[in-house]
Amino acid sequence: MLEISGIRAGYGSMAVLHGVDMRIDAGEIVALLGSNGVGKTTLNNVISGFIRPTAGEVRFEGARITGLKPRDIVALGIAQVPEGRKIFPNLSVAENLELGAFRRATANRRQNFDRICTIFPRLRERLDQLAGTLSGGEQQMLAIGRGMMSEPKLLILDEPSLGLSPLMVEEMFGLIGRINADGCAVLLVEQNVMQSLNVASRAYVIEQGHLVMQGDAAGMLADPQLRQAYLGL
Amino acid sequence: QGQTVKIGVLEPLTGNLAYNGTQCAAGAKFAADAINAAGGIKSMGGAQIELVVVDAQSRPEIAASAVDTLAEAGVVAFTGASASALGLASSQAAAKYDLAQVFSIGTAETIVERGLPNVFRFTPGVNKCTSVALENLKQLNAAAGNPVKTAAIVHEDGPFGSNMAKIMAEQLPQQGIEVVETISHPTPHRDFNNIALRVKASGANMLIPSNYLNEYTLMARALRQQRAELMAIYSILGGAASNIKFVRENNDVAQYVMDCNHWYDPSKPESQALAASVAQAGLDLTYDVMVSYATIQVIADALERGASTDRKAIIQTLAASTFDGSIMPYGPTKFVNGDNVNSQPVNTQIRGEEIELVFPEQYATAEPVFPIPREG
Amino acid sequence: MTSLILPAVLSGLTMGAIYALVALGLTLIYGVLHIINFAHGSLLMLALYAAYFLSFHGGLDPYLAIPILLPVFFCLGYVLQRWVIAPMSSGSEQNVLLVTLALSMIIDNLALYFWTSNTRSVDIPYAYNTVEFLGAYLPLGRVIAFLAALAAAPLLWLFMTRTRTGSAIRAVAIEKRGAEIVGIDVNHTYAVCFGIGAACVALAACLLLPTFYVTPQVGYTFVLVAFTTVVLGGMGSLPGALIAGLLLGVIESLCGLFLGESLGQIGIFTAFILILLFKPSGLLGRRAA
Amino acid sequence: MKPQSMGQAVLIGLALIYLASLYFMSSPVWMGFTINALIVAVVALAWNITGGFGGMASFGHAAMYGTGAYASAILQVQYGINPWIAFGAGIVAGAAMGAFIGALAFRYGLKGSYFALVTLAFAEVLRICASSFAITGGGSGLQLRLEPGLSTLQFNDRSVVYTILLVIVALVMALTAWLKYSRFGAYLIAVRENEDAARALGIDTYRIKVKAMAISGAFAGLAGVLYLQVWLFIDSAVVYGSAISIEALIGPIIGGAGTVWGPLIGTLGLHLLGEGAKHLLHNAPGLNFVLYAVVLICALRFLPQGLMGLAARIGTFRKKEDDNA
Amino acid sequence: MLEVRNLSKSFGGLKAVSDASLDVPEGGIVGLLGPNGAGKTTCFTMIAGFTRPNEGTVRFMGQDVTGLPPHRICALGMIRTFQIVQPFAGLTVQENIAVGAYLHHHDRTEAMAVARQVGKRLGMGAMLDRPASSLTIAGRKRLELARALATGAKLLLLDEVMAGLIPSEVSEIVGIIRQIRDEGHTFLMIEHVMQAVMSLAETAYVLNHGKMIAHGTPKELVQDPAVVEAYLGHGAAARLQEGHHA
Ligand SMILES: Nc1ncnc2c1ncn2[C@@H]1O[C@H](COP(=O)(O)OP(=O)(O)OP(=O)(O)O)[C@@H](O)[C@H]1O
Ligand SMILES: Nc1ncnc2c1ncn2[C@@H]1O[C@H](COP(=O)(O)OP(=O)(O)OP(=O)(O)O)[C@@H](O)[C@H]1O
Ligand SMILES: [Mg+2]
Ligand SMILES: [Mg+2]
Repeated sequence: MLEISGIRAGYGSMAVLHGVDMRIDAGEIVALLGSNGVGKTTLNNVISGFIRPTAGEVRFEGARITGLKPRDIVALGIAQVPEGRKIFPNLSVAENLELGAFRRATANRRQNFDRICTIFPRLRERLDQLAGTLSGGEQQMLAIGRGMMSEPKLLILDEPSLGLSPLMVEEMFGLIGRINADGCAVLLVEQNVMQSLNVASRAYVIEQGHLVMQGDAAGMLADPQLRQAYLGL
Repeated sequence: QGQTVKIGVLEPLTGNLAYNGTQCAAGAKFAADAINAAGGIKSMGGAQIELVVVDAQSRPEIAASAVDTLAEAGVVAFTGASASALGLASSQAAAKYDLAQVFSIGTAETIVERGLPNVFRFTPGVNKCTSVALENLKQLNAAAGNPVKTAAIVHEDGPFGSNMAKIMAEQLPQQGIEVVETISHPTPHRDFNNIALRVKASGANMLIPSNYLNEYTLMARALRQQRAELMAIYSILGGAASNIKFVRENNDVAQYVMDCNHWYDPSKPESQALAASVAQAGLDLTYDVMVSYATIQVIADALERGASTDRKAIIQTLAASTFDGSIMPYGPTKFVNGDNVNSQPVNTQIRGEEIELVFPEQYATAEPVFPIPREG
Repeated sequence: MTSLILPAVLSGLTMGAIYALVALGLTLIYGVLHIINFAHGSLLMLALYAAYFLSFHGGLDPYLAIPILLPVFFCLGYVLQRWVIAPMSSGSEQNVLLVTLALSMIIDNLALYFWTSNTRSVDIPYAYNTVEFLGAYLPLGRVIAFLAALAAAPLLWLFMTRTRTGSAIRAVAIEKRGAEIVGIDVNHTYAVCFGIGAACVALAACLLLPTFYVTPQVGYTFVLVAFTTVVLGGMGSLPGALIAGLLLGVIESLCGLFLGESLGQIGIFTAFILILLFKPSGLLGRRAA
Repeated sequence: MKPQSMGQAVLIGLALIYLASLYFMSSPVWMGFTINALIVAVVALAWNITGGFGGMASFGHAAMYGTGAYASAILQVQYGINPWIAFGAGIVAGAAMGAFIGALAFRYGLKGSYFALVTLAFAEVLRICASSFAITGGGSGLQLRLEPGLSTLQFNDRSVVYTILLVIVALVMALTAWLKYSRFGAYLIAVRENEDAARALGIDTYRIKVKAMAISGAFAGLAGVLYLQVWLFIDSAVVYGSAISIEALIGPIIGGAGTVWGPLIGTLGLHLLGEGAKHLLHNAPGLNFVLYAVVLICALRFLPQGLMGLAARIGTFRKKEDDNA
Repeated sequence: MLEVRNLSKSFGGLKAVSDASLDVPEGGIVGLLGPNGAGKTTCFTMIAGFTRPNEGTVRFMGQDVTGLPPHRICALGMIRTFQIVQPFAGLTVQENIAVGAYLHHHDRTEAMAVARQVGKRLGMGAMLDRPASSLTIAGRKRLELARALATGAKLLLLDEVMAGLIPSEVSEIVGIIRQIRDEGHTFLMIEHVMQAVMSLAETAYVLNHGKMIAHGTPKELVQDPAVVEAYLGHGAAARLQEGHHA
């Protein structure tokens, strides 16, 4: 469904990604692993159209999407839950969610709204609270909920478990499974390496802007090299 | 022929005084054109007057710096600058160059009180305007059997309005007119309903306004809307009552309004020519145009007599001026400490579509109507 | 004096309606986009001239000019924001300020150049008509403006809270990246907001013209009061702007009555400072922690 | 004060060459207009303390500027106080006004545009008051008696005035530079960048901000007094009007806010631009402002960080100052 | 060293913290756990003086600091970091840290030197000249810690500094914190990364709906049914009990 080939990108003169190839098939969960600052978020932003790559291309469902505007990419069915959440702090929780369906799935807005409130009862309790006053975890739920409002075909989650309690993390991984079960492909960037690999079907490991490892998630989990580097075991 | 002599025109062409400044600059230009057409400065071989117009931007420090530009351009004297604040700043700067400044409009008395030798004020100051106004008013009221017993003063809160109001409040009671209300307002002011209400509630027989055109217009409308019944509206240096545009656009409320202000002598052929040129240029015929026209005449006369472009010499010839040929209804010019003691304001009254001159009698074009006749 | 209080309050209310109308556009642009639009007064002036010329040359009553000028000024605002203010300010708030400042210089001085500093006002048959209400005479034009303000503010408010575009405008204002993520066209939305603000100004101008005059400087007469109105009402709050405008009209009128018109303005600015100090979120504004 | 790049060095060099060349040009026009620019530059430097370093953009520096000018003028005109003492009093009054506005505004946690507007409102209130009361000369303003001399701080000779202004601008800039590299400066910048974080790191943000306002007010007051001494006349619209508040912020932003040289360079540049526009279009008053504004807008397009910011990107010097510290 | 007694805070109708008490002994590392929205950060803001509690007292080194402004509390030696990181975005990393160092080093060169030293120590040596705005979230978290350390504070309140780090990086920071503790600093930390809590904290408190529901060693807590129910979830608890990361 999503094919990335030879992507190079960076900020100003600083190159961050040095030719990344990657593939996500419909309906699968792909984990993207790597330590801090290796370029995972940068890659997400290339896919979503926020950063123009200096080389390479991204294809979605066969069509080239490099160079498209973020809003057009959203319209095609790629939603991102960004690092740092980027919710609308001065809007209410309900308004935040509704805006999630700005470009896509506008017709099913009510349905999806209810669905998300059921998944995150905490949000339902706070529909009229300003999003900026939510606790860190609540904000994370809101960001995911907002991303799901557009019924994406591919959901990019950038560190969704950041700041969530273990219970919530667990729920979230369960949730990712459910979202995926509904047919939505997921690109998961996570620091929670173990759990990501548990839920993902395949995984990529990125280091200093290069892909250094890829393959079947279960296989990776067993890889001693990876365990050493990323789990400190 | 071919020789030119430069005269400066320092006026606020932009900023909040732009209207007055532009009118003044236009007046100066008409004067220069007229003089040039009549053969220029004859004593200097028919030298043509070239005006150097600079923008004071309605800011004193710019006005002062603009004097440098004028001096560098080689002007022999200059006129300006519509508002007292600009005039004060510029004349001080001009003193350093021994450059004569003939004020077009400068009602503040401080202008001539500083003893600067380069400063000349051709037109009357606020003191003279108010005292003449009081004198006229006394005559008018007496002739009508003293129907006006009470007055309300409405003035803008700048130097020009406040000075006037202070003098009037002191002097009117001596004529048996009680001042029942004094209201000051800022410029610009958005709403005159309250003022109209207060004037009406005060029961004043007469209103004495002193403000600029826009405020005057709003005030006149509000007075009408609030059904204020007044025997007379007598303004001093009013911005509207001697502005033909006000007469045209607010003809209804403008009727019988009187103003004690600068005005030309309409009987002079040059005045009529000026009026024609102004109309042709599509401009408003306001006192700014006239006054500025006259100041250029004064400067030209000094050049004619002095036949010199030396700045100090011009100051001397100006100081000794006895010029009698301006369009203003003045006697021969006589500068005492720079102030023309023979200048005088006139009294106008709006009648129909015209601004008529009712005082002084020797220049009058109509008999005054006082108080305002009751309708029906 | 006491007999004047009621008429003064009524007069203040009708004047306040004008403040509210001017402030509606400003509160949108300023409260929502965080753009301190220094060109607002100039746009008002431009709209007044437009209405004036339509009336002078086209014989069109200023009230009938509303359906023409509203869309024209929407487009003007849209174009200004999209192709001048946004690209020229490179996204920095300080630069936006300077761009609007420069724009106002351009508009004001072009107006001065082409239309001169002459005062103009429209000649309409009902200029002196009044409406008698509770024993007070209210100028007809101001009463109409009052009613129009009462209608315009809620309509705009509904637009902002009930429509997709409305939410998008508010979202973009707060979290640009977040808005892009949900697929909002940020530049377009900014421009739409600015356009609506300009259309509000056009409405205000058409309602103001019958009772006022036009000069190139006329915008400044209203712009500071409009800022005050915006803050008092709560930045971005449309109902707030309406209530604050009316309130300020009354405050100003009563201060003028009791302190003298010169110091009447003090009432406005003192109210302004007090509001900023004690309730910066304004009467109806809400503020995130 | 050290330039950090070739570009900045060139820019500063150009400004210095221009300022020095006036001594040889003997053109009263240029000198007169540069005198105005230097007075504005002092206000711009004042604004830069709060707006540039502290991130508290004020729209009302006229409040302090005017208070300085009026304090000095009132003492001289109404009470016959010695101009030198009045000069100092003007600076103190400016500082006091700055501290007062700051104390009030920051006590209630105002920032951003709220702060900007409250300063604007203060300037307006002061303007209305100054034009309404007798002690300030009401609408007529106050005028100093023209009596040039060292004892009255009035100088007939333009180049003397100019030299004094240059020295004062240099002093203010030196103070700015010293502030910038002091602990106070670091704290002020920290407050600008993130107030909550600054508070957490032990910074009394309220005090820092009020102090910055006081210093800025002192500079603005100084500029007001300079205006008074140079032009001998003030009224409420001149010193409390919004024109000076706007000039105070536009110079630093164009020049580079939060830099030592930016306010001076920006102000000079803008004044030169204005003067140039005037010369190009002197027959069409008003259009010069249009040209000025158009150039200003274009400048903003290409100078998002101000002139100093642009210059900083040209030929950057290797920056290793703190390495061996 | 820190004694918090009966702290309460409500926002409008919502009781974010009610009647919470805790103690931090000198030289200890104490955890503060709890589900999202339990009121942990709110506790920190009250302890550090950013908001005034509705009720309750905070004593630091024997002195009542309730309601003192943050800068006074910081001067006494207690400092907090922010969960939602707050770097001075326009400054370089080193300058960021120096702002903290200025608290006790008034001279610029000294403060910069301290900053450099602290930065290197936290593994930020290579980034010292980079603008803070170019750091990733995890980099910013480290910066928060560095800045706090640079003030020379004795008690550090860390709000989720491990969030966003991969396990091996967590281990690295854990090591650093332990080392700093050994130099005489005390920590109270909010943390969801249980790997870190288990290996660092001597004791921990658990907040739920604003109330303290448990207190004990991490080992005890993972067995506590209330904690498992409200916070850990059965899966995580099971894993932790197995001692995977203890
Ligand atoms: N706006 C920016 N400007 C300059 N450099 C940036 C910017 N954003 C990120 N970088 C740098 O680019 C590199 C890659 O950043 P990126 O955010 O993609 O990392 P990441 O893999 O997502 O890391 P993390 O796990 O910490 O989120 C980092 O070194 C970061 O410092
Ligand atoms: N200023 C505020 N106004 C209203 N509610 C608030 C405010 N600040 C916090 N809250 C609410 O108080 C509760 C506690 O918030 P707090 O930030 O302390 O949670 P937390 O325990 O730190 O959670 P997390 O682990 O998700 O960061 C939350 O429900 C939050 O929505
Ligand atoms: Mg990332
Ligand atoms: Mg928290």
